[in-house]
Amino acid sequence: MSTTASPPAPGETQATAADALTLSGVDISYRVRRADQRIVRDVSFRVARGESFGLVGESGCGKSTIALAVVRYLARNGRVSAGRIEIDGRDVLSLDRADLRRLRARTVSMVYQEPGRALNPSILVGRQVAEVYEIAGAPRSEALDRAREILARVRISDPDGVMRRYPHQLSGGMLQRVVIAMALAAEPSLLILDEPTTALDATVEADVLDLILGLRAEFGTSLLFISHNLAVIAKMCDRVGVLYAGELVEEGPASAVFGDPRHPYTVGLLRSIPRRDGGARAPLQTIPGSLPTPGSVAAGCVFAARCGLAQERCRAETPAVHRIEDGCGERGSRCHFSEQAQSLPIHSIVAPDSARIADRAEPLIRARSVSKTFQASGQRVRGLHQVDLEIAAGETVGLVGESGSGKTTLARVLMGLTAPDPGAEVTLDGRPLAPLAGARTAADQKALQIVFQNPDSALNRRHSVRRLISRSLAKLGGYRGEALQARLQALAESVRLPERYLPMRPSQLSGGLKQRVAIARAFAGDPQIVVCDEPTSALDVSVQAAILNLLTDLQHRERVAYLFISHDLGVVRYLADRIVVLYLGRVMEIGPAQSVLDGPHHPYTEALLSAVPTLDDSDRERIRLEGEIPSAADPPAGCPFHTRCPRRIGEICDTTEPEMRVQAPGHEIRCHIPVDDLRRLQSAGGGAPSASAGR
Amino acid sequence: MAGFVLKRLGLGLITLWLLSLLVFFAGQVLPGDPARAILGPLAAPSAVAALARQLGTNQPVIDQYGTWVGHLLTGNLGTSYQYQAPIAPLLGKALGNSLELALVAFVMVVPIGILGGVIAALNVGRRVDRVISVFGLSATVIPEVVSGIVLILVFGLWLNVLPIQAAWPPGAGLGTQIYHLIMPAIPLALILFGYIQQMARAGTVEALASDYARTATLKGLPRGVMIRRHILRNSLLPTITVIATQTGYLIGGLVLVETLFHYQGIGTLIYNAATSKDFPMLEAGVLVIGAAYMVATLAADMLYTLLNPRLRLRGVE
Amino acid sequence: MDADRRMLDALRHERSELENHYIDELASGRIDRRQFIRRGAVIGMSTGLMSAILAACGNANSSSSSSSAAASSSGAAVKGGSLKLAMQAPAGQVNPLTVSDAGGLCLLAQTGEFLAFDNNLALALQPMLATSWTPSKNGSVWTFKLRPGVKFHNGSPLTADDVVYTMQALADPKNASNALSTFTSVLTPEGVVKVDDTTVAFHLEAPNGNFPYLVSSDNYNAIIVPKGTDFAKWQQTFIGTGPFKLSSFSQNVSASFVANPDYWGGPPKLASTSFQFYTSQQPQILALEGGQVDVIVQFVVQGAQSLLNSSSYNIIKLKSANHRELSMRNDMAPFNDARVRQAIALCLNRPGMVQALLDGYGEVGNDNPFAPKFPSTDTSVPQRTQDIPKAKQLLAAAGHPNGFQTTLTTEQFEEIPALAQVIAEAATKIGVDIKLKVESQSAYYGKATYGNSDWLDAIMSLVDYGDRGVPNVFLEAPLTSNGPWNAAHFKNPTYDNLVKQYVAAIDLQTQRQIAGRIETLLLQETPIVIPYFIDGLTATASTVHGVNPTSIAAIYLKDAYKTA
Amino acid sequence: MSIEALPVESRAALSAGAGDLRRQFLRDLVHQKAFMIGATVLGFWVLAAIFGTLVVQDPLAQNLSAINQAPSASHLFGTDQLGRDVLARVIVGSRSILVTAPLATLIGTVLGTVVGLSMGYFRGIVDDILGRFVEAFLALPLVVTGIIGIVALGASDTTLIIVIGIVFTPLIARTVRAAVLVERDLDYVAAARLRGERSLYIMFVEILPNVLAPITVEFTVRLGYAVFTIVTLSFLGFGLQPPTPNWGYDISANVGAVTAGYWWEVLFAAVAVATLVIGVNMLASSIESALDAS
Repeated sequence: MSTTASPPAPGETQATAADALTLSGVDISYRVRRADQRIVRDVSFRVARGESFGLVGESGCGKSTIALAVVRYLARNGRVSAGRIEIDGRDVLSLDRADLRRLRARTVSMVYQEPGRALNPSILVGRQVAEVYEIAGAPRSEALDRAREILARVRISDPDGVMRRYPHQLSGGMLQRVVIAMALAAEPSLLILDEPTTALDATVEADVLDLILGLRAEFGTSLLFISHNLAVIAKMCDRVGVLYAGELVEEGPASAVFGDPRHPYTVGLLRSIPRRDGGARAPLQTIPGSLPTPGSVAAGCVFAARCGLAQERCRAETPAVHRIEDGCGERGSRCHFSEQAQSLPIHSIVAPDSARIADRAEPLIRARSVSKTFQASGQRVRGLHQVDLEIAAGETVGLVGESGSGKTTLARVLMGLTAPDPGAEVTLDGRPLAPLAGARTAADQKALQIVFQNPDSALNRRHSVRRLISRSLAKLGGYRGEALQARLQALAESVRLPERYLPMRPSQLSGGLKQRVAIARAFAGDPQIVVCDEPTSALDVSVQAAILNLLTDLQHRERVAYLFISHDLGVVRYLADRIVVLYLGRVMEIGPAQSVLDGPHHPYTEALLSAVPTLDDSDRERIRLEGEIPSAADPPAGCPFHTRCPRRIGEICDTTEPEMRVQAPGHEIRCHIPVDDLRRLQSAGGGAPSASAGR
Repeated sequence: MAGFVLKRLGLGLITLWLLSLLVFFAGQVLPGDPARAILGPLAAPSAVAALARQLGTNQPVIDQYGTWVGHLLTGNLGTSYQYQAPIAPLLGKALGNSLELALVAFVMVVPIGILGGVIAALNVGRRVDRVISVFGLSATVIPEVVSGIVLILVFGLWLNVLPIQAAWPPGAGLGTQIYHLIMPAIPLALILFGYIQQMARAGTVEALASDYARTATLKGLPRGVMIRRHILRNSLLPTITVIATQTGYLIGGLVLVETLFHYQGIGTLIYNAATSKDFPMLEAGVLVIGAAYMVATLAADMLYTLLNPRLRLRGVE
Repeated sequence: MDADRRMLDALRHERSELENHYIDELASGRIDRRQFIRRGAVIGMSTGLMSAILAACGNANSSSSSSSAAASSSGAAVKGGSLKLAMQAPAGQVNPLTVSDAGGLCLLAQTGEFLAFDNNLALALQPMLATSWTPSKNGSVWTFKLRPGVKFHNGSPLTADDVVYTMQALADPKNASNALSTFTSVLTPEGVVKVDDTTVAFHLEAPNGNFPYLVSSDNYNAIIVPKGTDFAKWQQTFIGTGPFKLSSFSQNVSASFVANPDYWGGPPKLASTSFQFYTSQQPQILALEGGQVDVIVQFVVQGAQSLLNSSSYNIIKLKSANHRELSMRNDMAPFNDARVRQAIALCLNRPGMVQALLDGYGEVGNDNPFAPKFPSTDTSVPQRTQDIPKAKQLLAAAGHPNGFQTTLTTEQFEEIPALAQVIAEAATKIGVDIKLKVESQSAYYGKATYGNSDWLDAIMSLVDYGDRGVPNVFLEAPLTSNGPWNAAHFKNPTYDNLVKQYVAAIDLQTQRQIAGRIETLLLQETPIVIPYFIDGLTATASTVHGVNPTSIAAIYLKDAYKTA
Repeated sequence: MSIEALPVESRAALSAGAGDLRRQFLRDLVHQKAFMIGATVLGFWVLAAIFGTLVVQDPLAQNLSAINQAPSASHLFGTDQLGRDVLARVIVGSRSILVTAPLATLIGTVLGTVVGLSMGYFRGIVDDILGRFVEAFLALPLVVTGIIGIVALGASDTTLIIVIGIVFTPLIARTVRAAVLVERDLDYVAAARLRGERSLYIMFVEILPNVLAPITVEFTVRLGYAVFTIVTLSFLGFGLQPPTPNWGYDISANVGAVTAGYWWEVLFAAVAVATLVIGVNMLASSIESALDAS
């Protein structure tokens, strides 16, 4: 671009006084199949200079669309059909090409979900960062120097090394730092972050969020922070807007919105999050129904169809934004009855019988010395290393760990989808199980079923729901003819799948319904144990709650045991009787849920618990982990966690792998630090473990 | 990288061996008799028998194959039944001719194809895109016979601006040679244009929709710079593979074009070998084409790897 | 006239019985002057003698006055210069022993020479490396006198040893010699005998009145090479005795020759010749039209209309026995009934076929191999013409009033697929439904032995026969009971006997008389249909003169020259 | 908990049955210009193949006294070297190709699907062995393989269909294999294995329906190439037997006459081939993009 000193455009001088970002009455439409569909309706909000504004909402609510509209990067079939968007007081929509480019170069930057994809795979990282300075007119060498500086400022310890690498050579966390550095390089007045940490592991996420907070203070940049995660928004933002079906239904200071919601949707959303204070296995609250398709609500409140408070007026009259004067700052709610929002009736399944069957005398399934080594591009990758696990009938074992920890591998080995390395021993009811499912007896196949993470993958999209379930009933349950039909009805009812969905194909169902089909299928043969591999991670919180409730309910009725895999400690805490913590394919800690969560626990468990942002206490001190998760192809010697352990005690951690040590009956920890020391350290340093747990 | 190349070469050898077997068995059911084909139908049976003895075609087929493989392993492509001459020089000359024709086609089409693909991608959904893409798609499926005939009619006979036969007069300079190869190269180029254009378009469309393209745009890079620096490098990678794999097609297409434009290339050679049951020539020709195809794909893969840091640095990190 | 008679009698003196027979034939008008020259040459009469006889018979004008392209020089002859010719590419190695394709034999004849030359333009057998030849009384031993002073291109002189070496190799069944198709049961290696350094005698297995043709340019493999030549390597040197020497040869591309200054007949007019090889005809035509070549050695009508319709080129037309033979299995229903075969033959509109398929460059055939060009042909046998009602009647009489369905198998060669379609279409007129099966030549010929060849085994088969100097091969191989190419599976002792007599007959009248009986027999039996004989065609630029093509695609350029 | 309180499907899904998806696909299809053009062209040729003989002159009728006639009122496209009506031959010439091309493609698609399914599903040694064969086939140009095959088996329409079918098999197998490799890693395959399904069931009942889209696309694309290949091989003399009207053969039989100025004997057949392949190709690409959309 031209480097001649041109006088600032009129808009720019004026900008100092203006807000960083203003949206007024913005409608965004996409042209799909020769018809306009309004994805975003009448959205107005502003981000003040230096302020951090959060946009929160479930998938499909239009969050990202708004972000892209702000930088004028909508897909070709999309357009802002009404309203006005201003950045630093300049009308973004009316800028010509050169001005738009200048705006993007100087005033606004964006960071999005997948850092791996945000960088050009075939250009050195250093060049990509330096490019920002070159656009601003710096010569190449100076641009590289400044790139090095900015990388150092995002706390990359070896900026030179990083600059000489290609994106694929860096970890996700590192990449996101680079992307953030690039975004901040031009010192923009507005930084848009679109789910910047969603693709990252919990410990890394926490790190990046901290970084963003720090940088924000340092640069004084305004933030538009977009996330589906209420806790993250709560932690990061001053103000928050709640989006539902393309409308901003509630807006206000973060603490006020989350602490005293004034829209039934916000209320429902908050209630559906599993909480520590919700009591063990108290049923979660859900929001009935699902998101309307864009443009399907012509009149009335977009949430009316799902709202327990909805009245005639709600369906007839589109509510305006009601200003709420409660002394908590400027806030509003798009609800006719915002005053009564919190009286939204509780919607939940009946609380199950809290009497738990935890017959631990005889383990139902027992795995001993399970190792799994993969061959990946000539390297041996230890997916699992000497894992022992027992699950009793009717019990729920939670399996937690970050990516690469071996959670899914363990599940697949138990299911017989992956053969473990020789030497492993898996028994069911004391009988040895064949390593692969194909070789197992029909009874064993029946006894062990799974609910996969992603129902789109798990359900054959060419088969109808009826066929999907019937086949399992025939194959696993041995049902035929009339009996099969009867059982199908009963099963569908027990997973709360209305009969009208039976002829449909999976693609015609919502995510929650699909998962219900998957669950019905898993229960078709009256299994003794069901592995749930992150069954709700692809779902929105309100749907997740319903699925979790269903699983709990089924467990009580069918007396089935669960191996529940999740990266979300909140969910595990809600469900699990016992918790197993995996790190790099090794069990680091195993024990009764309460005991594991309360501690003293393994330093890794401690860090995991501490990393999860919560709505309850957003300003506690966090255990910060150094570095990245090591590669399973090249695990560290000694304690696998020693490279990142904040409580490393010395040489022994680097050289000797610790044994499992009994901390309390049934609670074992793989750590060199004596239990008493752990207890002392964990109660003294940082937030109390008990306070940090859960969401 | 070395390991990768070695492995590929090993697999390639197995494939070539399979290929030689396939041709060999197909050759067994080819009608006719080499000695008879050489002497003509009216030759006396005693003469045919004598020639068959000379050629060794009266021996069991397995022995023939064994002899042939034995020669091959010592670098001897054998002797053509038909020409009673060592195959290597004949094949070499024909291959040279074919490569010259293929080269002219490539030089014509690669820049135009890539340009067409990129222009279409930058205007995706617009009229320019539709025109280029429909043309490209159509060009790909029109047999060389058809395009060749139309070219002969229009440029050779009606406008009379291009020679309608590929064979140039003896002693012709490079310029004349290329002049003679222009028209035969066009049908090949037309077909390749479709492939290259579609691939370049798809690659560019994908790159344009990528997050890194968004990053680059949102950095405020001018569009031209963004396309040059961020899009083309990534979008043209798959095109390279397509170009290389089309070498195989090219040689197949040559059979037609060489026939239509009367050119002495490897296509004609193989065609004649197949129809006159010149088994050593057929085997050698097929293996050369197979090897050329494999070398081309290997070269493409290596180039792809070299240009793609993700693959190049695999195992380093 | 009396003076002439007296002169003739004088000339008759000391002439052999056979020679006197031809003189009588000429004198009585039973053969014309051209046929006299041909026949005379065969039995070794010298040109001078024949001129004198012709003069005595009141026919003194030059023998070659009517040949079309001989010497109509309009521009100034350019001494030296190079002639560029387009020809069919040799199908394989140019090995004098094995060559059988037009391209290869054309090249053989560029540097190689024969004992005798069948001059198709003059329609006469002329001396070449042999200056004279004489038969024994019954025609079973032929003695050839070699030309003195002839040198091979490598400098060695031509002797009887060279001729014996060449001829023995050609006649040896242990060699893959293509000439065996001619020499089998005619000549064995032992039959080739050196008499002295300049004389060779051929002792034949059976009397043969036309033997000189079998060692002439008609038997295109029979070029004389130096003793000890490795035929398989001949292609590297092209050593012969001819007016041109090899300058370069490039397989599948071209061959160039330069004038041989030591040629026995004096150096040729041209300094060099260059042959471009083509795999098909169209580019040859384009090359001629584009001035890249001066001559197309041989072409067929199909696709050459632009040449034939233009006045810018000289077209040299040669009468030829080149023909197509439609065979019907005489041993298989429905063709085991002669009436069915006749019915098929009667469907054909032969003049129309000659016009449409050959653009008129051919002559109608009468379902026997006696081409009009052969002097022995009995032209009094009535020509078969299209007669649909009769054909229908014959078919009905044979029990096929509604026709039948059959398959005609043939090869992908020149106009043959079109001819097959014309035949099939004609047959529909009498309700016969002929399906076509057009195959590649190698598939069609297969192993060319019974049971291994579609050509010989198919119920109907349509094949090509190239030109020959005499009809012997056409009469024997495809039609005699033990003939190797009897695709019709025609077995008729009367016929076999007639052919034996014909071949042995030395005098023309006997030959013609037997020919008439054979023609009648074949018309009656109709084992095969020969719809037409095809003229040989050569095209030259109008500046080219003196080229002497043969109807078997060889071309002699000794006297060729270009005008500016 | 009452049924009313259950999650309510979005309206779109509620109103959509399985048939609606198909209808949507068809709607997407007919709204594409390329589809309409392609369907029109193909439709024309199909009609020509079926009813052509009723409209035009006898394509086999020779008139040796009216050969090589330029286009005129009595012969709109002129006559060929045997005096046959070129228009009739071009129109009726569609018949053979519209039978052979789809049959050949069908054979190739069926075989290729079976091979590709096996390779993708079993992987390992099956994939390696079959993969070598596929690779060996692919290393040879289609036309060369076709020529060798047809020379070996003898030219006829049946041979043509079989040879092209076999030549297409590895090409289609490769596509199917790639699609199957993606599918077999999906969890529904794991689920099927967990309920003890046999491999054949998983391959043909579970996986096959999910790779039908790429197979359909492959079929239509290959159909165009089948026309391409048949014309090419017919041109080289390996196709249908004369006198049946056949574009490729008619071109090769008359191409020599082009230099004599008888352009009509080849041009119209060439144009016919071009329209058919382009038409089929436009259908293929519109079907592909409609499948992509749904």
